[in-house]
Order: sequence, then structure tokens, then C-alpha cells
Amino acid sequence: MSDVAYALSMEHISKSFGPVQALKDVTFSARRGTVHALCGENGAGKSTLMKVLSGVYKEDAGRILVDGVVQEFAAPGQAIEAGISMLYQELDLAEDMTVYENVFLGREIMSSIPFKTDVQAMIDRTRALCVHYNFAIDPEALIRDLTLGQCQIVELLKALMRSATIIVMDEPTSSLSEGEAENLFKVVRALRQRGLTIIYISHRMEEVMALSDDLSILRDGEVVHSDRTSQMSVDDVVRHMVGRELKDFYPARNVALGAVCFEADGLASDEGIHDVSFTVHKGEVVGMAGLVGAGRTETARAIFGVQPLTQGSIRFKGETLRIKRPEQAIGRGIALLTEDRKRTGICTNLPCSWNMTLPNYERLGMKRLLNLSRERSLCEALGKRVRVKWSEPDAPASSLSGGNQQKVLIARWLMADTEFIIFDEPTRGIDVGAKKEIYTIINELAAAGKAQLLISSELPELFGVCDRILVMRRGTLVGDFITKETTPEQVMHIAAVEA
Amino acid sequence: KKLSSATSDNNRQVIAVIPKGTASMWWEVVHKGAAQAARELGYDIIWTGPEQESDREKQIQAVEDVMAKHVVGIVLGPNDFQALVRPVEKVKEAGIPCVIIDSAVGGSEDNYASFAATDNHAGGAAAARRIGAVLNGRGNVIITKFIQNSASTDARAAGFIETLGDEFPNMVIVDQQFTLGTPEDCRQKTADMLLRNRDKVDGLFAVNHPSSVGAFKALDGLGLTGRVKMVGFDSDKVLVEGIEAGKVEALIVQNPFEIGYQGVQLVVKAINGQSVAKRVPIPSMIADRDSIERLKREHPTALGL
Amino acid sequence: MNKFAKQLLPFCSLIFIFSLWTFLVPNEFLTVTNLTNVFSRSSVNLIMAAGMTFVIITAGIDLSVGTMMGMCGMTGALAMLRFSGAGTDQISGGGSIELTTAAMTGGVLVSVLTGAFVGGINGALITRLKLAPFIVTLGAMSIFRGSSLLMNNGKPFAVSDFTLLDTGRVAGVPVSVILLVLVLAVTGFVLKYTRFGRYTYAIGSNVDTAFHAGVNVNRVLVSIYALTGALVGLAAMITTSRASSAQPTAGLALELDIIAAVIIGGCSPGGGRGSMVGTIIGTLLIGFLRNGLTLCGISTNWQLVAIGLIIILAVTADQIATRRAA
Amino acid sequence: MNKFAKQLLPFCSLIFIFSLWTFLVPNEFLTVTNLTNVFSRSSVNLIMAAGMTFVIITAGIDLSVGTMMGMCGMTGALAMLRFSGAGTDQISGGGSIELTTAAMTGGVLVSVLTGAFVGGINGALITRLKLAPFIVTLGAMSIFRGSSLLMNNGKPFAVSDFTLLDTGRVAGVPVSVILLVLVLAVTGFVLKYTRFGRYTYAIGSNVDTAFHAGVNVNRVLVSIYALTGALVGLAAMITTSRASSAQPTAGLALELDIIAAVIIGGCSPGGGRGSMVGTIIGTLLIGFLRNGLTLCGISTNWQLVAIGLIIILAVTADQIATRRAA
Ligand SMILES: Nc1ncnc2c1ncn2[C@@H]1O[C@H](COP(=O)(O)OP(=O)(O)OP(=O)(O)O)[C@@H](O)[C@H]1O
Ligand SMILES: Nc1ncnc2c1ncn2[C@@H]1O[C@H](COP(=O)(O)OP(=O)(O)OP(=O)(O)O)[C@@H](O)[C@H]1O
Ligand SMILES: [Mg+2]
Ligand SMILES: [Mg+2]
Repeated sequence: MSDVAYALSMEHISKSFGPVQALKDVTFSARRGTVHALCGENGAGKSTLMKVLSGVYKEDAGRILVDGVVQEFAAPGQAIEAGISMLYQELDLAEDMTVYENVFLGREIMSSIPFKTDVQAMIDRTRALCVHYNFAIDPEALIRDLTLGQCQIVELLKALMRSATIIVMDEPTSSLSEGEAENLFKVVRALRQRGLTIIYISHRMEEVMALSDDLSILRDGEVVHSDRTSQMSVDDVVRHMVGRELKDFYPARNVALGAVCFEADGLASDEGIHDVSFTVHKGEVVGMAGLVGAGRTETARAIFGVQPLTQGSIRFKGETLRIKRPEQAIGRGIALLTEDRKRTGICTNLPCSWNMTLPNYERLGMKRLLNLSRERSLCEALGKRVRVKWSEPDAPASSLSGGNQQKVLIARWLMADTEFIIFDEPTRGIDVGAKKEIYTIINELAAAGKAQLLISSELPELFGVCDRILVMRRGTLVGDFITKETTPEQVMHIAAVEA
Repeated sequence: KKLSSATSDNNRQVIAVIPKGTASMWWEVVHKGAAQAARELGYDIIWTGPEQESDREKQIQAVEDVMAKHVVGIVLGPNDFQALVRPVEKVKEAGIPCVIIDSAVGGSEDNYASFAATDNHAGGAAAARRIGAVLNGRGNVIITKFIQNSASTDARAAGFIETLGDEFPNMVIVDQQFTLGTPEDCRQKTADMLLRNRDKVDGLFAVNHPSSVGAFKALDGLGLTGRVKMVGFDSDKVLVEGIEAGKVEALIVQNPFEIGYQGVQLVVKAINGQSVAKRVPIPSMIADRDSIERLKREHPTALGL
Repeated sequence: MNKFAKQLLPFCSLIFIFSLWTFLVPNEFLTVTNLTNVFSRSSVNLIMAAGMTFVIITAGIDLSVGTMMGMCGMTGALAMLRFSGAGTDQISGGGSIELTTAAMTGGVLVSVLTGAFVGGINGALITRLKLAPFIVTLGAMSIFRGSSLLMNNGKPFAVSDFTLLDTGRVAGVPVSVILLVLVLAVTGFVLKYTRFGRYTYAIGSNVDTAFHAGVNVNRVLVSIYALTGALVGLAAMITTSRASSAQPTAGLALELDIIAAVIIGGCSPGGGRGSMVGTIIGTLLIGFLRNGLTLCGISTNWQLVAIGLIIILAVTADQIATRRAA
Repeated sequence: MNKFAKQLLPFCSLIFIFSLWTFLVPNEFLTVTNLTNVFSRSSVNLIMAAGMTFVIITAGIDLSVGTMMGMCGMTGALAMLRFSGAGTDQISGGGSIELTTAAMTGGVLVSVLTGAFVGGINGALITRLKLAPFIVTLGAMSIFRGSSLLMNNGKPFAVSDFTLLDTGRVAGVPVSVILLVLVLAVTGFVLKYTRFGRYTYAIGSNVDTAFHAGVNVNRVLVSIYALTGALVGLAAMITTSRASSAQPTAGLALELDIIAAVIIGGCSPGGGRGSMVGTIIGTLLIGFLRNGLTLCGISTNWQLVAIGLIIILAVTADQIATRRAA
């Protein structure tokens, strides 16, 4: 151990992408053996700063000191050598390979035979690590077959195996359920105990406050505040991030429920859900809670026609529907904001405006021919409503930060103006300011008489926004509560405990 | 030592005839001639080969494959002078009589019984004399050639060039291009040659069927028929109509039926141990305005009709 | 701005090639005959490239277009002969048969429909069985070549009366040019200004997203491969007319030329990018390049080298421009 | 289990084809001469397919291997002639020249190095300029074909003394077979058991992940294309020896055969999946299929159709098996 207090210092870092200056003279330092949180709105530059650190981007100006020593990272390999490991915001795994192959990629254990890797040793070490940290992951499973949450854990395994001294986590909990997240926090605390430095990026204020020792806040590519976490309140943080007060985080709603809009009766599919029955009224927001793998996403997929129903029926506005493809669902007035933005949400290299209008041509009266100027003005208006930070609606989606891409997708389904909307983790990766805007939008939709199903792994969000909360466990519905008549503890208990 | 000879259902012995390429009208007429001879002599034939005349490796494989089938004789139109040397040697080692038709093959002459082909060099020479005569011994000529390294068309071009040089000292070959072998490419290359030497070209020689068709179409498209005297090699309906309309000066036509017929005749003689001539030239004919009516009556297949 | 720059580049290359030849061989290059010639010989490639543009934007590929052209040509020519009342012997004998106008029109239709049909089968295999376009069309390539060779035992069909798409004119304009302009205008419009065009891009960019956004991916893809096939059928008839005969080996290796043209024009093999204007420029670039090289007296062999270099240079320049713009 | 099933399928197809021919044409098929023949003619394809396997696993493609083979053959043969002291006139005359053993060995080396060099350039263009492998190797294809035709004005080089890789034997085993076994063993080992192999899969599966994990992506890719080139150079020498001459147009359209074999063997064009055993089976499958069809007296034209169908069937079966297993 060197006697420099700071494990990491980034000094006067600047970075531009063409005309966009993502980082402006950013300086921040992380003390050894602490958890240092980075907060900021979507597009503030958090991921960019960390990619500079991990050698993915080359900074335009500034320098990086690790343990007080100036380092140059031309490629990620060098950063890894210097003990910096990164969990990227977007999944970063080789899907055709197994867990252990991913964990050891670039750091393979060699056997006594020249050039030959030692497969068994790698499997054993991976398994040992899983056992040690209490992860239920098969080292020989293919990444392709894992859920998003499990993938996130593999990312963590990768970092742990590299015996890093600094681990960067870019929104690690965004795809984990509460239980999984708790486990992660345990790991993070254990690592801090062992003297590692963790840089932790998250939009979930509660976990940031609970976990971090220090906190730095970025706004528009600049560090606007940096302090001990204990010296700050959530409101302080939010004020620095957004530049204003955020009152009434979960705005009140006063909407009288209308007629039954959507009815699921005994749904089952080959993805492991069975006996899922519930109703959603017009103007109602129904939440859905559950652990990873509980089958919430699968329920949404079955309703939306992605995975065919093997049993059960769907009634919508009094009519029994047979939906075989999303096309039909959308045509009937059902929308699904999917949980996996990168795989099923966005067309990365296409303009944001095209992404917004993609499912909506029919509704916009562009059944065959497009009206480009109308498209543009519509997109501009909606972009403003959800506060997307873009250079123009025709900018490719890839030039937006993760959270802003999510906003584009929300705008897409607002444009669709369907009677029933399923949001699967809509606030994943979204900053607090935007979250509040989304809750406001949900309220507006409810007031307009839309029925909504909100799948979320954040209990406070469910409790803040929903009229009713459904709980799923192992592919089936195990609870249906009026929000006011239940508690988070009760929901957690039902979601986790075996019947 | 052979295990058994390949026999067909009616117990007749089998001769393999391997064309340069199966995808051509010309070789199909060779096929007819070969079939006719086989019928007369009481043999069956296998007709197999690459579809592309440029596919040497497939033809080598075809030779190997028919050897595995224990044919009693092979008639081969080699599509490459060099590449087929070793296969022909292997045929010789296996004791199977072999007759080469249409194009020559390298290596020792002892490897095969006989070589029956159009005298391509003489055909090219005849074309040169025709163009020389009609242009009165002066003017510029272009040549639309076929793919590179094809022995028969190379020999025609060589015969043409040598004869023109020897007998018509005032004539110049201003351009000559190889092609990819399709009529379309021959057409494009010819058109480009004509455009490049604008108003300077007086004569055109095309070395085989695709190049003749392509060249004719190029002339026609640019409105140069009649002004540029064209002598082609091989024939079909379009070209025959061209002769009749005075747009094509002459065509040197081979006798593919005779080549196939002679090929099988010769290989049967060799199978029976009779002596055969090493070189059997098959004469070509000149089709022009004077001879076209007669040829249409007597040799419609040779005219591709 | 960005988009503009992207199309500017291939356009500049085209201008550059054009100026180069004008400078080097002005008397030969800048003549009406020569330019008409290049356009008319590029027409076949342009028509096929229009379809390939859609295919490549969906991140697909169609390796079968070359041999499909051979097969459509043979089918169309056979139909012409049959419709004109020719018997089997007459046809396989390769003898000359008088063709009626109705028979020729019918033949063109048959060729286009054949192309659309087999293209549709390609598309169906790709979508229903979830096979890679590369491998389906590689297999189809072989099947089409075999089929067209089988149709008349490897021999061509002679249709010397079918001059409509070679020398035929309407109001002084070659029929083939009219067809070409029509095809480019319609496909260009569809790609840019219709929902179908947007779906094409979305599928190429992220097929799962397109599916979840309600795009009937299978139907769009099958339509695209069928459209490409239909255009190949049309191109086949132009080639047949130009050669006075349908050649079973027509279109040999043509797929590579077409794909190269489309990619030079700015389509990315990864899908989601490209435009019809780019494709037109890319195709003409190759056409003018070949033409000028021949006019300069460069041999076929050097031409091969030059064209290979140009292909690589064009995409390199494009890549650098894109990176700079980003 | 899953993995095992995946390789079982092409293997079963191979067994099936083998049994079919044994049943249909036992006298012709099951002879030592015939089987040896199929193996030795497949050896060229196998060697090239070994390299292509790496390329396709990285989600790349190399369309230039066919014409590269022609060029390497010409270069190697030219080197043999030069090393044997032949003058320029003698060489271009095409006369037969006595070759020394040293000259022949040198020629083989030159061919392999030429392949490695130009393959490396392909790789460098793909990695440094971030160009699509499809387009780089398409351009290279044209350049190589032009270059080999230019080398002796379209004529072949005769090297009739160079029989080593055709009939040459060591301890009774053909030298070409020894080389083949060596190549397959080494490449198979590298792919399956070494770091380099792992990186190959990782790049094909997710190039960003590989990069983030510190894999020197560019170096691995350049090595893979160079390796493929070197193997093409070796294959070129076997072909040259078999034909007693180096043909400038050798390897025509061979790339498609090779790619088809590799994909039939279970490599996915999307990258990240495949194995050397699969490639061997895929290549032999095509080899035996062709051979048997010929022995059964099926015409070349029907063979084309059959092979196209088999390609599609093979991947369909593979796809269904994969889906069932998943
Ligand atoms: N590759 C890129 N090309 C162009 N602009 C980019 C690129 N990556 C990021 N940017 C821009 O840089 C800015 C910072 O993005 P960054 O991804 O660092 O934000 P972030 O703080 O991580 O946001 P989020 O919370 O949404 O993940 C944004 O304005 C974004 O649009
Ligand atoms: N630990 C595990 N081992 C094996 N399979 C699992 C595991 N966890 C989940 N699965 C499978 O993954 C599928 C569900 O994954 P997913 O995480 O998408 O569910 P979910 O209910 O949508 O949860 P969330 O929305 O919180 O991600 C289920 O079909 C389940 O069988
Ligand atoms: Mg981010
Ligand atoms: Mg989920």
C-alpha cells in the first residue's frame, strides 16, 4: 500500500464527441477503501468519464493518477493491468461463450502443456468465487441462456477475478431486483472492507446514500459538487443534479377508476408462467413486483404476443383477443415498453425520430406514405415533453446517453396513444428528475383514462405510483394488494417466501 | 488390373465423352455426333464435364470420376492445355484409350491415341485473308478475343495475326481484348474498343461464338455494321441473318458434329487395337452471302440453326 | 449536414472519375454514343442493385442474383418460345422460331414472376427457418445455376426477334431506359418516403426491436427478397434481349459486382444504412471506371486490379468521412 | 450434451451420404482409388477451410481465398522457375525447365509467405481502417485475379517436375496428406485449447467485450487473416502440383465452396460459433456428395441443384437441432 490517500485522481479531464463536449475540465478523487458515488442527470457525462478511466476513450486533456502515479491508458488492457476494472452500463459479455470463459477472457489460466489453457482450473475458480459470494450461477452455462440479472452478476465476477484495486460500477443495480441488489451491496461492502475502492454510479438515491462514503455530482460535463455523503441529504444531491428543488417526487393522483379495460385469465406460456389472472381498469395504474425470474417480463411478453400463450385468454375492452404478434397487440391498442433497451428497444444507428415513430405510422395517418415534416414536428414536441437531451430529432440514437435513449422509447409509446400500456422497468437508468417527469406522465395517462401495468423492481416506485400491486413468484401470481392496504415488507415477504 | 468394365443396362460397353463445358450449344452438337457414332458402333456414352469451360479443376475431377467407373475409352475436349496433362497421363497409365478432340493438350503425344480438331490456326488464317481481301489490303482491324489461355481460340487469333502480318503488310491490328467469355462482356469490350478507336476501325475479327455474337451486337448497337467488316467464328441465327442482311462479312464455321463423330470413331478403333492417325484435322467452312443458302440446306447444325 | 456529407463522397468520386476520363481521353469519353453506351450497359446492374439495396439495408445479402438472372432469362425465353407455339424438338434443337409480340410480353412477365417467386422462397427460408441469408442464397445460387443449365441441357435459347429491350424505343427513348428510370424512381421513393422503407431500415438496425415495435418482420423480408427477384427477372430480360438469346450461364459472378456497387454507394453490410442515390452512384462509378479504363487502353487484367483498388478506396474514404463527421 | 448433439448432426449426414453411395454404387465408390481420390481432392479445400473457420468464427469472411490461391500458385511457380535459373524468355515462353529440389522448396515457401503477406494486408485494412471484411476481400479478390493474370500475360507457368505434393510420398504416405493432417491438427488445437482460440470466439461473439477485456483485437484479426493466407498459399502449391502448372485462374469461385463447407460444419456467419471438426465434416460432406453423384451418373447440372439443396438442408437441420436443444 502506498501512503497516498487517494487511490484514484482524475485531473482536468476534457472529452468531446465532435461538437458535443461531454466532459469539461473534470477533476475528482476517490479515497482508498471507500465507495465513491457519481451522480448526475442522464447525459451528464458519468459513463464517459469512466470510459476515459478504463481506456475505452482517450481524453482530450487532463491526466489520470492511480495511487499517485500518472497513468496513460491507450487500451482497456492497460487499465486492467493497472488494477482498474469496469462494469459497463450496457451488457458487456460474449453471448456465445460460457460464464467461466467470459470471466477469464484475456486472463486465461494456462496449463503445464505449452499454449494450452487449463479449462478445469478456470471452472473451479469461477465456482469457488460464486460459492464465496453466494451467487447461484453455473460456471459452464452459456451467457445467451442467462437473464439480465444473472449477466450483471457475471460482470461482477469478471471484475472480482481480475483482482482489481479499483472497481467501477456503472448502474449495476439497474437490472437487479431488490434481493439481488441486497446481495450486491453485501459484496460491495465486503470489497471495501478489503481495501478496494469502488466507484459507484446509480440513479437510485436510497442506495447511493446508504452505500457511499463520498459523493460527486456531475452536471453538463462538469463536477458541480463533491463531498462526504454523510454531509448531504437526498434533497441536496437532487438539487445539485437538477439545479432546482424536486418537490413531491411521487405526485399525487386523483383519478376515479373507469370500467374494466384489460383482463388476463389464467395465462400460461412456455417461458414458465402459469395461472396469471388479473384485471386493469381504465385510469388505473397496476404495479407488478417480484424477484428476478419471477416471470413478470414473461407475462408482459405473453400479453404482447412475443411468446405465444399456451393457456388462458385475454379480454380487452370487453373483447376476447388472440394476439400472435406485437403488431396485432399494437393494432388493438396495447403497448409494451420492453425492459431490455439494447436488445429489443432501440435501433441504435437510426435517427431518434425514426425510433419514435416506428410503431406509430398507422396511427399518425402515415399508413403507406410518410410525412417527413409532420414527423419532425411531432418528434420535437414529444422530445420536449419527456425532456430528451439531443442535438436534433434526426441525430442517431447512438449519440444519446443511455437514459436519454430510454426517454426516446417512452416518447415512442406516448405517441402510440394506446388504451393499455405495459411499462417494464420504465425508469431503469433514468435520472431522478426525469423519473419524476415519467411519474407525472403516468398520472396524465391515468387521468386520460388509460390502463397501465407497471413492472418494477423498485418497491418505493411501485408504492409511490400504483393503485394496486400484484406480486409474482416462480411464474405465477401470488398476491394482489390495494397499495394503501399493504406495506413493502408484506410484498417482499410474499415475493420471496416459498409457499 | 481392372475389376470389371462399366456396362450399361443392355450390356454395351461405355465410352466417356468429356466436353470442355456442358453449357454450350456447340458442345451439344458435338454430343450429337458422338452419340451417332456410338449408336452405329454399338457403344453407350457418358456425357459429363464441367458446366463452365473455364473450370479446369472440375474437368480434372470428371476425368478421375469416369476412370473410377471403368469406362473402356475416353474422348476428351481439354479445357486447359497444361492442367489436363497429368489426368491424361493417368488415363494412359490405367490403360484406357483416349482421344483428344477440339483443343490440344500438352505433355507427350504418346499419352493419347489421336487428336481430332478443327484446324484453328488455318481457320484464323482464312478469316485474315477474307478481311484482307474485302478491305483491299489496307485498314485497321480489332480482335474480340475469348477468355485467356484457351488453346483453340488462341490458335485462331494467332493464325489471324500471323497471316495478316505476312500477307497484308498495310493492315494494322489496333486493338485486341480478352473477355470474360459471355456475350454481354464481349459486347461491352467490343463497344469500348470501337469507341476508343472511333472512326478508325475497318475490320473486326471475333474468335468464337460468344465473341461473334457480342461483337455483332456491339456493331449493330453503334450503327457500324457494314462500315466495319466483320468476320466471326462459329454461327447462330442472329449471325446468319447478319450475313443475309449484309451486316456480317463472313463466318468461319466448324463442324462440331463431325468432331464428336470422329472422336468416338477414333477411340473405338483404338479400343479395338487398330492403328489411328495421331492428328485428324476436321475442316471448317466459310459461310458468306454466296455460300449461306447451300450451308443452310446441307449443314444446318454447323450454322447453329 | 452529416447525411449530406455521406452522400457527397461517392458523388465526388463519381465526378472525379468523370473528370479524369474527360481529361485523359476526351475525344472518346465525352461522346453521346459512349455515355449512352455506359448507361445502357449499367442499366442491368442498376435494376438489380436497386433490389439489393433493400436486402443489404436489412443486414441481409443475396448471393443468388447472378445465377437467378440466368434462370429467369432461360424461363422467360422458354415461355416466349412456347407461347409462340414452338414444339419441344424445335426448342431444344435451338432452331430459329418466329416470336409474336404477345409471346414476348408474356415471356417478360414470366421472367419477372419467376424471379419474384424464387426470391420469395429465399425470403421464406430466411424468415421461417431462421437461416442466414448468406447460406440460403449461396445454396440457391447453386440450384439456380443447375436449373438453368438443365432447362435446355446447358444450351441457350435463341430469341433473336426479342429486340424490344435492346433497340426498342418509345418516343425516341429506349424502352430499357424508361424501365430503368421507373424502377429507380419507385424503389427510391419506397425506401425514403414510405412506411415499408422505414421498416427496411429498422429490421437492418435491430430486428428484435423492429419485431417488438410491431413490424411484421417476416412479411417485410419476404417482400424484399421477392422484390429483388422480380427486378432480377426484369434485368434478365434486358440481358436476353441484348444477347438475342438467353444464356444459362448469364450473370456469372454478377452478384459480386452488384454487392460491391451497393456497398460503395454507402450501404453498410451490418444493416440499417444506405440509400438509393448512393447505390446509383456506386453502380455508375463502377460502370464509368470500367469504360474509361478500356478507353485508355488498359488491359482487362489491369482493370481487375484497378477495380479492386477502387472498391477498397471508396469504402475507405467513406469510412474516414463518417468518422470525421461523427 | 448440447454441444455433442450439434456436432453429431453433420457427422450423421456424412455417415448417411457415405452409406447411400456404398449402397447405390458399391463397386465404384468403395474402392481404395476412389476414396483416396476424394480425400486428396478435398485436401486443398480442407486446408483452406481450416483458415476460413477462424475467419468466420470472428464474424468475418474472406471472399478472396479463391483468387488468392491462383496468385499464390503463380508466385510460387515463378519463384521455382527463377530459383532454377530460368531466364525471363524461357519462363514466359512456357517451355519446360528442370527444377531443382531447393528451388521447389523455395517456391513453396514463397507461395506460403505471399499468402500470409496479402492475407495480413486484408486483415490490416479490416482492423486499421475498420472496413467490412466482405468488401475488403471482395476488392482483394479482384486485385488478386488481375495480378495473377498479369504475371505471365494470362498464361500458366509449367512446373512439371514439381510432383512432390501430388504423387510424392514419405514412408508410403502422400506428402500432401501429411501436410493436411498437420494443418488440421495444429489449427484444431489452436482453436480449441489456446488463448488465441478463445480470443477468436470472443471477437466473433462480441468484439467490444473482447476489446474491453484487454484482447488485442487488431493483432488477433490480422494474425487470423494472415494465417488463412498462409494456408491458401500451401493449398495453392498442392493444386499447382496436381495440375503440373500454376494457373492464373485457379481457384475460380472456390471461396464459395469453402465458405459453404465451413458453414455446413456449424460455423455461424454471425460469429462466435463453430469448430474444426465441424469444418472437416462439412468439407468431406461436399466432397463425397460430388463424387457419389458423379459415380451415379448424375449430370453436373443435377449435381449443382443437389448441392444447393444439401447446403440449405444441412443448415436447416442444424438450425432445428439447435432450437430443439435450446
Ligand atoms: N459515442 C458518443 N458519440 C457522441 N456523443 C456521445 C457519445 N457517448 C456519449 N455522448 C454524449 O456525451 C454526453 C454524456 O454521455 P454519458 O453517456 O457519459 O452520460 P451519463 O451521465 O452516463 O448518462 P446516463 O445516466 O443516461 O447513462 C451525452 O450528451 C451524450 O449524448
Ligand atoms: N437463477 C435462475 N436460474 C435459472 N433460470 C432462471 C433463474 N432466474 C430466472 N430464471 C429464468 O429466467 C426467466 C425470467 O427472467 P427475468 O429476469 O426476465 O424474469 P422477470 O420476472 O421479468 O424478472 P425481472 O423483471 O425482475 O428481470 C424465467 O423463465 C426463469 O425460469
Ligand atoms: Mg451512463
Ligand atoms: Mg423483467
